[in-house]
Amino acid sequence: AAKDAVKIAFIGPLSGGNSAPGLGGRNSATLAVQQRNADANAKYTYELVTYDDECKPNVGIQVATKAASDNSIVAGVTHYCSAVGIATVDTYARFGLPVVVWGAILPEITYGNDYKEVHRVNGTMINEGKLAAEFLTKRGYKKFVMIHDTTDYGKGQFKYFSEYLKPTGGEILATFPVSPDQQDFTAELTKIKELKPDVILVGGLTPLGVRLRSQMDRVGVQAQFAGVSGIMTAGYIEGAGAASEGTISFHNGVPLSKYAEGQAFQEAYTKAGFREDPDAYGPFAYSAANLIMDAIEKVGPDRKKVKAELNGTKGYKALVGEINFDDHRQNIMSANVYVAQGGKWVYWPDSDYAAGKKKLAKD
Amino acid sequence: MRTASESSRKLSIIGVTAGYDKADVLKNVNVEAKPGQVTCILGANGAGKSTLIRTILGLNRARKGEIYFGGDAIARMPTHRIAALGIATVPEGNRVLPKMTVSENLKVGGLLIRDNARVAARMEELFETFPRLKERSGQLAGTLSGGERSMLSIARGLMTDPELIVFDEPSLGLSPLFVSEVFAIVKRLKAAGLSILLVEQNVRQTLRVADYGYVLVQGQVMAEGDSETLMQNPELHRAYFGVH
Amino acid sequence: MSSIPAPAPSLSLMMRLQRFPRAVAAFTVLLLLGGGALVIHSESQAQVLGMLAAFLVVFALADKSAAGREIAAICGDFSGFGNTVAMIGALTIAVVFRGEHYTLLMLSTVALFATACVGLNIQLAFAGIVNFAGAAFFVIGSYAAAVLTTYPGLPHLAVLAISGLVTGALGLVLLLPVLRTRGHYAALVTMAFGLLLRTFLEVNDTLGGPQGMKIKGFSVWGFDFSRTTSIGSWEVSFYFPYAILAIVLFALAFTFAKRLEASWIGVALDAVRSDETAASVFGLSIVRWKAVAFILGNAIVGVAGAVYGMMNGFVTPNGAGLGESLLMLSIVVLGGLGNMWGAVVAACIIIVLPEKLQAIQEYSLLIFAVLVLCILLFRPLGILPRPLRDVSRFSAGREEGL
Amino acid sequence: MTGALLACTGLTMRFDGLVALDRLDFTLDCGETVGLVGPNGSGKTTFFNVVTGLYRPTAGTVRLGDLDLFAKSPQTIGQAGIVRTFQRSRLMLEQSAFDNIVVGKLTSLDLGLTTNIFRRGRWRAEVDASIREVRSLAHRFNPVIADRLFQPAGSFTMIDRRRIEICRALIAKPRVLLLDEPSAGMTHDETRQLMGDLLAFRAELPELAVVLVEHEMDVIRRVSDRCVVLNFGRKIFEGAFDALMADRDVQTAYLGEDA
Amino acid sequence: MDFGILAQQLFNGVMLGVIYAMIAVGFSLFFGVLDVIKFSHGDVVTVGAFSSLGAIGLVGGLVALPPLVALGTGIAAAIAVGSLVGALIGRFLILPLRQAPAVNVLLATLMAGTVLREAIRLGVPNGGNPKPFPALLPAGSIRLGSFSVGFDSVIILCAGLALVFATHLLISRSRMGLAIRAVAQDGEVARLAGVDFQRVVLGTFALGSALAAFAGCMLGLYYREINFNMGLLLGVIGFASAVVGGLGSLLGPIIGGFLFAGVQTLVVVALPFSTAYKDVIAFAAVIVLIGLFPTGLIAERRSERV
Ligand SMILES: Nc1ncnc2c1ncn2[C@@H]1O[C@H](COP(=O)(O)OP(=O)(O)OP(=O)(O)O)[C@@H](O)[C@H]1O
Ligand SMILES: Nc1ncnc2c1ncn2[C@@H]1O[C@H](COP(=O)(O)OP(=O)(O)OP(=O)(O)O)[C@@H](O)[C@H]1O
Ligand SMILES: CC(C)C[C@H](N)C(=O)O
Ligand SMILES: [Mg+2]
Ligand SMILES: [Mg+2]
Repeated sequence: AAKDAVKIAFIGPLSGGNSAPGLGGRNSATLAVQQRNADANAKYTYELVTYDDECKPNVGIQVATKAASDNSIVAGVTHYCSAVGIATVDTYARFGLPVVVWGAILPEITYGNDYKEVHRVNGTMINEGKLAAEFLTKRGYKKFVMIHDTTDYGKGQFKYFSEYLKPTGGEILATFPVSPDQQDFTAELTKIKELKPDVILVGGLTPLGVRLRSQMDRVGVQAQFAGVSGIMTAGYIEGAGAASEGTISFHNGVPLSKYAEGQAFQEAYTKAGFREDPDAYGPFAYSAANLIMDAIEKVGPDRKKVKAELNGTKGYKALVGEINFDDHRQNIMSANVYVAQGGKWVYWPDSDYAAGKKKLAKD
Repeated sequence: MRTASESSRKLSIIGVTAGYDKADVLKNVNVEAKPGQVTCILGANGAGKSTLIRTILGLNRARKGEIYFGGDAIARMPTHRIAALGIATVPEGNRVLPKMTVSENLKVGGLLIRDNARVAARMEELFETFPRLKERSGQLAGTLSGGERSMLSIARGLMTDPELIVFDEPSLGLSPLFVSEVFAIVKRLKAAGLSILLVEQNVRQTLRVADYGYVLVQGQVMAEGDSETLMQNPELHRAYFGVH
Repeated sequence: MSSIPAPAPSLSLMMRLQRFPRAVAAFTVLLLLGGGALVIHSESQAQVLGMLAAFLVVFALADKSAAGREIAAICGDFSGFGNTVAMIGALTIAVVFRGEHYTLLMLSTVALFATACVGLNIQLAFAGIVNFAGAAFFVIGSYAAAVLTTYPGLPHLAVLAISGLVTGALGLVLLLPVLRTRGHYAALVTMAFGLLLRTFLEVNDTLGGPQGMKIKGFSVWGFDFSRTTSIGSWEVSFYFPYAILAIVLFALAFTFAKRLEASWIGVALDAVRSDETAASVFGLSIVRWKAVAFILGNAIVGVAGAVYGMMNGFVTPNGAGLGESLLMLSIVVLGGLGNMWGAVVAACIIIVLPEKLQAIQEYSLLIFAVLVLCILLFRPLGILPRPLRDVSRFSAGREEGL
Repeated sequence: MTGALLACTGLTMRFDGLVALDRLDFTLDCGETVGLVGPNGSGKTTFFNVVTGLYRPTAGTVRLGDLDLFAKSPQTIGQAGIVRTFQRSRLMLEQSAFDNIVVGKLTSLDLGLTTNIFRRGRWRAEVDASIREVRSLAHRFNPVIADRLFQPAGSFTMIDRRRIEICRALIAKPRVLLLDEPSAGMTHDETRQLMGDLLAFRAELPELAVVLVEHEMDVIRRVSDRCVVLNFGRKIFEGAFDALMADRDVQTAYLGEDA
Repeated sequence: MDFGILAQQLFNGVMLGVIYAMIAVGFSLFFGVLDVIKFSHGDVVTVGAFSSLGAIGLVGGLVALPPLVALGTGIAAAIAVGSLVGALIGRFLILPLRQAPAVNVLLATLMAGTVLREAIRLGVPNGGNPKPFPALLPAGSIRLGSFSVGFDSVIILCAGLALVFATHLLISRSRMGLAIRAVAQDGEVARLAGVDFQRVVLGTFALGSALAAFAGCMLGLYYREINFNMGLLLGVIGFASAVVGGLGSLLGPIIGGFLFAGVQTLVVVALPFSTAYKDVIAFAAVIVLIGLFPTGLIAERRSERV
């Protein structure tokens, strides 16, 4: 019997500087849909309508409106970029389109409003900042310099890190807000060199991280290099090359291998033959898509019902582990420490560094 | 490399039709410039004189007809190669290279000459003829006076040692003294054995130096003949030598 | 003035055409308009590309065929009437799609960008000032609206007006360099301003930093556009009132520019643009006229920006980016310098097309760039070149439409 | 020099190093036509540029009636009533002949936003008046121009473009008109026609004072009441045409032997 | 602050200045030819960087290369591809648009730039991500207290300067230069003087683009990281430097480049904790300077008159 078709939207940065994670997310969501459609006992056949928000709020609003105003679309897997994620929440609320954020980590997206439409499977930068502060100080780093981009992302990262650093007694010697597409940091780094910090913490994305890391050596700064989830991408390792060794990063969620289904996902993904790799946030997009489809399977393709269903999500088994939404429809999860080792991001507990086989800058 | 040599090659325009976007300006024009002679082309404004010149030099293409310079068919040759064959040009409207100094303009005129010593020598000769230009040699050509521009564009045309020189209204904006100077130059060049194709408004003096002439009217050759014949031509008379 | 006498065959046809010039003009205008509407509305790639092809054919005809030229000429002669028809037609389209959020959003966006481009046209086509900061001024308008709407006392029509003034005033910062420089040098001045403004808004928090600002919806006489769900018995999208507002705004800007062009000021601007020396010798003040054009232009851009901001309820710095400014400029150039309708057509292409190309995802930007290149190469004067001014058409007695 | 309409004294213009005008004294009376001649680069055009304010003179005085116009801005001078034509034609080729001509009288028209944009009725009235004026003026030079008034200036022949330029100057109702080589690049009979034009409007505007730069001696002879000869920016002769032709310096400097 | 740091900052500034100058020179070169601003210039820099990376990767994949050979291959590839792209742009955009108004050309080249940029992003695997650029220049560095400069930086610095001045000489001294300038000012007169218009134009575009591509290669070597976006801002800065310095002469862009870099570095030194404002200030400086020197610091001699 022919099943009814149901449309789901995917929105993320498919072009421009953040297209790498964006495409990874899209592919993962696509994979989820493909698998579901292959599954005989699924009630509906799903179609993933994908939109490019170019990581620009104004574009984001346009496509969000487009998706939301298309009544045949039931729900959305939306946004990797915080700037866009926060810009679009009103739109979704206005049109009553339930969405699950798959990558944007700005807390305000869920906590800054009370829109029942907006859910999020990935954690926020609060966890990242908290963990960063505690982990680094516990390892004996006391003097920090933070370089963050001037987008909400970088600023947020700075806000939460400094907030959680205070109690630990760590000290921020200096902060450098920089524009995300700045090329040359030799001047800033020279300045930093003068300050002799223990850690240079970057609150920004892969390009920023790569540039800082590669230029550190040029001006001869010795310090531990650490960054938030924005740099925890294959791109960073590839970009910074050998210099990436020993970089620390903080990210919600654990490596694929740690997930129950991780192995299967990886294989399926490779089999599907996508051109780009899933990247750090792929699994979240995959989980978000499945979460939505299950809700639809349960209550049928109706925005209101799906919204209600999603709101009540508790103990949902997803690729990224159990999903529980709090009263702001924010999935509760804790961040983890990663370290770049031998050209891979390695889950800290399993790393040679944790085992003491290799040493970070300070110890 | 060629030296200012007895020119032996004839320029012949055979049944040429040419024009701009839609309109044909020249219609089946036949013109010859015999070696060693001064051939002039007369005609009212808009008759098509400059168009003819431009067509000869490949600045706009003949739609019909052939153009030969000696053995070479040049109707479809790119301009710079036509120039390299030994045809020098003084284009209409005293065109100069405004952002270059006077002497740089002349150097450009001499680009076809490989050896710089000769270029320098030529420049000196021309400075003899136009002392003005020597005085102004460092000035940007764009700021020259109208007449000085004309002198410069003439001088630039004379930098190479061509076989044929094409003048399109060289005396534009020149004061009487220099107008006669221009015709003196033409005489000298002829004496040196070069062929000359001359477009001029100043019919009197033109016919005085010319061996042979054509009269263009609305893109067609209305009359031709040696200077005397043309002098007698009644229509020309009416058109050009009003009594005064 | 009617165009080149056409070859015999189509002559009879032309006779027939000329008998009902108004009908011809109206029909042509509505045809194009309808086409545009379809492009904006259609969902399928095929449809969009189909319409695009159709447009190309139409323009080819208008150029090549005698009848086409004749029709074009008639439309030229009855432009006043034609424009009126077009405006009414546009409003009708809005009414037809009153329930369709996205179509209306596109419609309004096109109308507002076209309005902004009227401003840029006044600067570039009339006065010869290249403005590479169009988007910057557009965004300034939005920010002004964002700030002003926080004062509850202020009626929103006043907000629009003030946004315009503010934008115009901020333009004054550039006046000196713009007046003193020519060509590429002038281009850089505006370009630098755009970059400067954007970076500033991003790094400086007073106006919301990179996050930008939320903007209250437009409301007059207690009627809040952004909350509208129905008008009378109609179910309407809340974009519907904005679409109407945008179209009306465009109509106003259009009329203003048209009249400006067909006026002594228009002549003065042309004189200043094409030969400052000659103009000054005949007593025209270069400074005055360039300043007027620059400020007026920016003000119009600002107002459009204000409405756009209120419609989206949001404004962010990256709207002011160089890329966005170039988009606006390409609308002006592709449309044909000084031709306001051209700007509309171009706006459709530049704004709607990438949206419609969404399905081709990451390739859309590439395709878009290639398309623009093609237009530049094959229609160097733009889609609709600027017609020759003929003030005799305005000599008393003859009617003047928009 | 009291009653003179235009009076320049000690007018000097230097371009780094080169003296283009050298302590030039020049006067012009109402209704007078002065032929200004001199070898190429002797400073004729520079004189025009200085008088019309395009160049800032290094020294000297320029007075129009009792107005001091020394180093004033071009538009001030233009509005004071000195207009000119240019050696190399300067028209808006893609604009209509009418537009080009009307530029000459724009400043005397209502350039306010209100009239031009909102009170169109008024503006249209001005349009009618202007069209009539321009048409009749153009008609006097060449009916063809009057007929094709609303076609692009670029579509006119050289001589008609010159005429359009002169119309643009005349319609400004100037007190002083400076003509820079109007006959340049024209055939013989065209030059004669142009000469006719000049004489015609000279007759119609007896008050108008004209300075005519020309290399065509016939034109000078027929049109000018008085001649001034420049050489190296210095005045080497002033007087009647026949005296000029006889003058030795002028012959050597300017005319050349076979004049 | 201590002297070493100061020296370091000074060196950073100079380094940056050379990079900007290398790009800026290209702009004024094109301006010199057809009075054209070729805005795809910045992206040609990117193309250069990526093509040399690609070449090194390819060849290196087949045979193990000693760094210097690799370097040679990289530079060669950059120059080859760069000049090709330049020639193509000249042939298919600039020449056809010669009659069109300057804005059109500007737009066209900008769009061409977008095409290049997107082509790289989509053509290169994971093109959206930054790519590491191998360090091929001799390692090691000079250290004096807190001042340290890699040999590679010094080499790049010299290469850059040499290149810029070579171009300058070529244009102002050689016949070629004369021909180029002639073509720029009056194509027909140049032709009549026997200059092969097409060849000169395309040649110049090839040359200028090769320059940019080489700069791209140098950027890779210097930052050890390249990405498809790098050309965008560099392009604008290069343009700004060229214009502020004065498009008329080839020394202009050099001065402009150092000036721009100087301002940026100075901001970091002077008000270290608001470095985010350095571009704001730099561009403000640009506007002011243009206001004061409407035709650039090395003002163009007035060449038009009445
Ligand atoms: N670039 C052009 N585009 C279109 N038509 C042109 C162009 N140049 C000239 N024409 C037309 O071609 C005809 C002949 O022009 P041309 O310049 O050859 O005449 P001419 O005899 O040289 O006149 P003059 O004595 O003024 O130099 C004229 O009617 C002119 O309008
Ligand atoms: N802007 C300028 N810069 C430098 N020199 C100039 C400038 N303008 C004019 N000159 C010089 O001043 C002199 C006088 O120029 P001007 O144009 O007045 O001569 P003219 O009498 O009009 O000559 P012509 O009869 O050829 O037009 C010329 O030698 C010219 O080179
Ligand atoms: C800054 C973004 C591009 C990435 C990050 N996930 C965010 O929350 O925004
Ligand atoms: Mg001619
Ligand atoms: Mg002169």
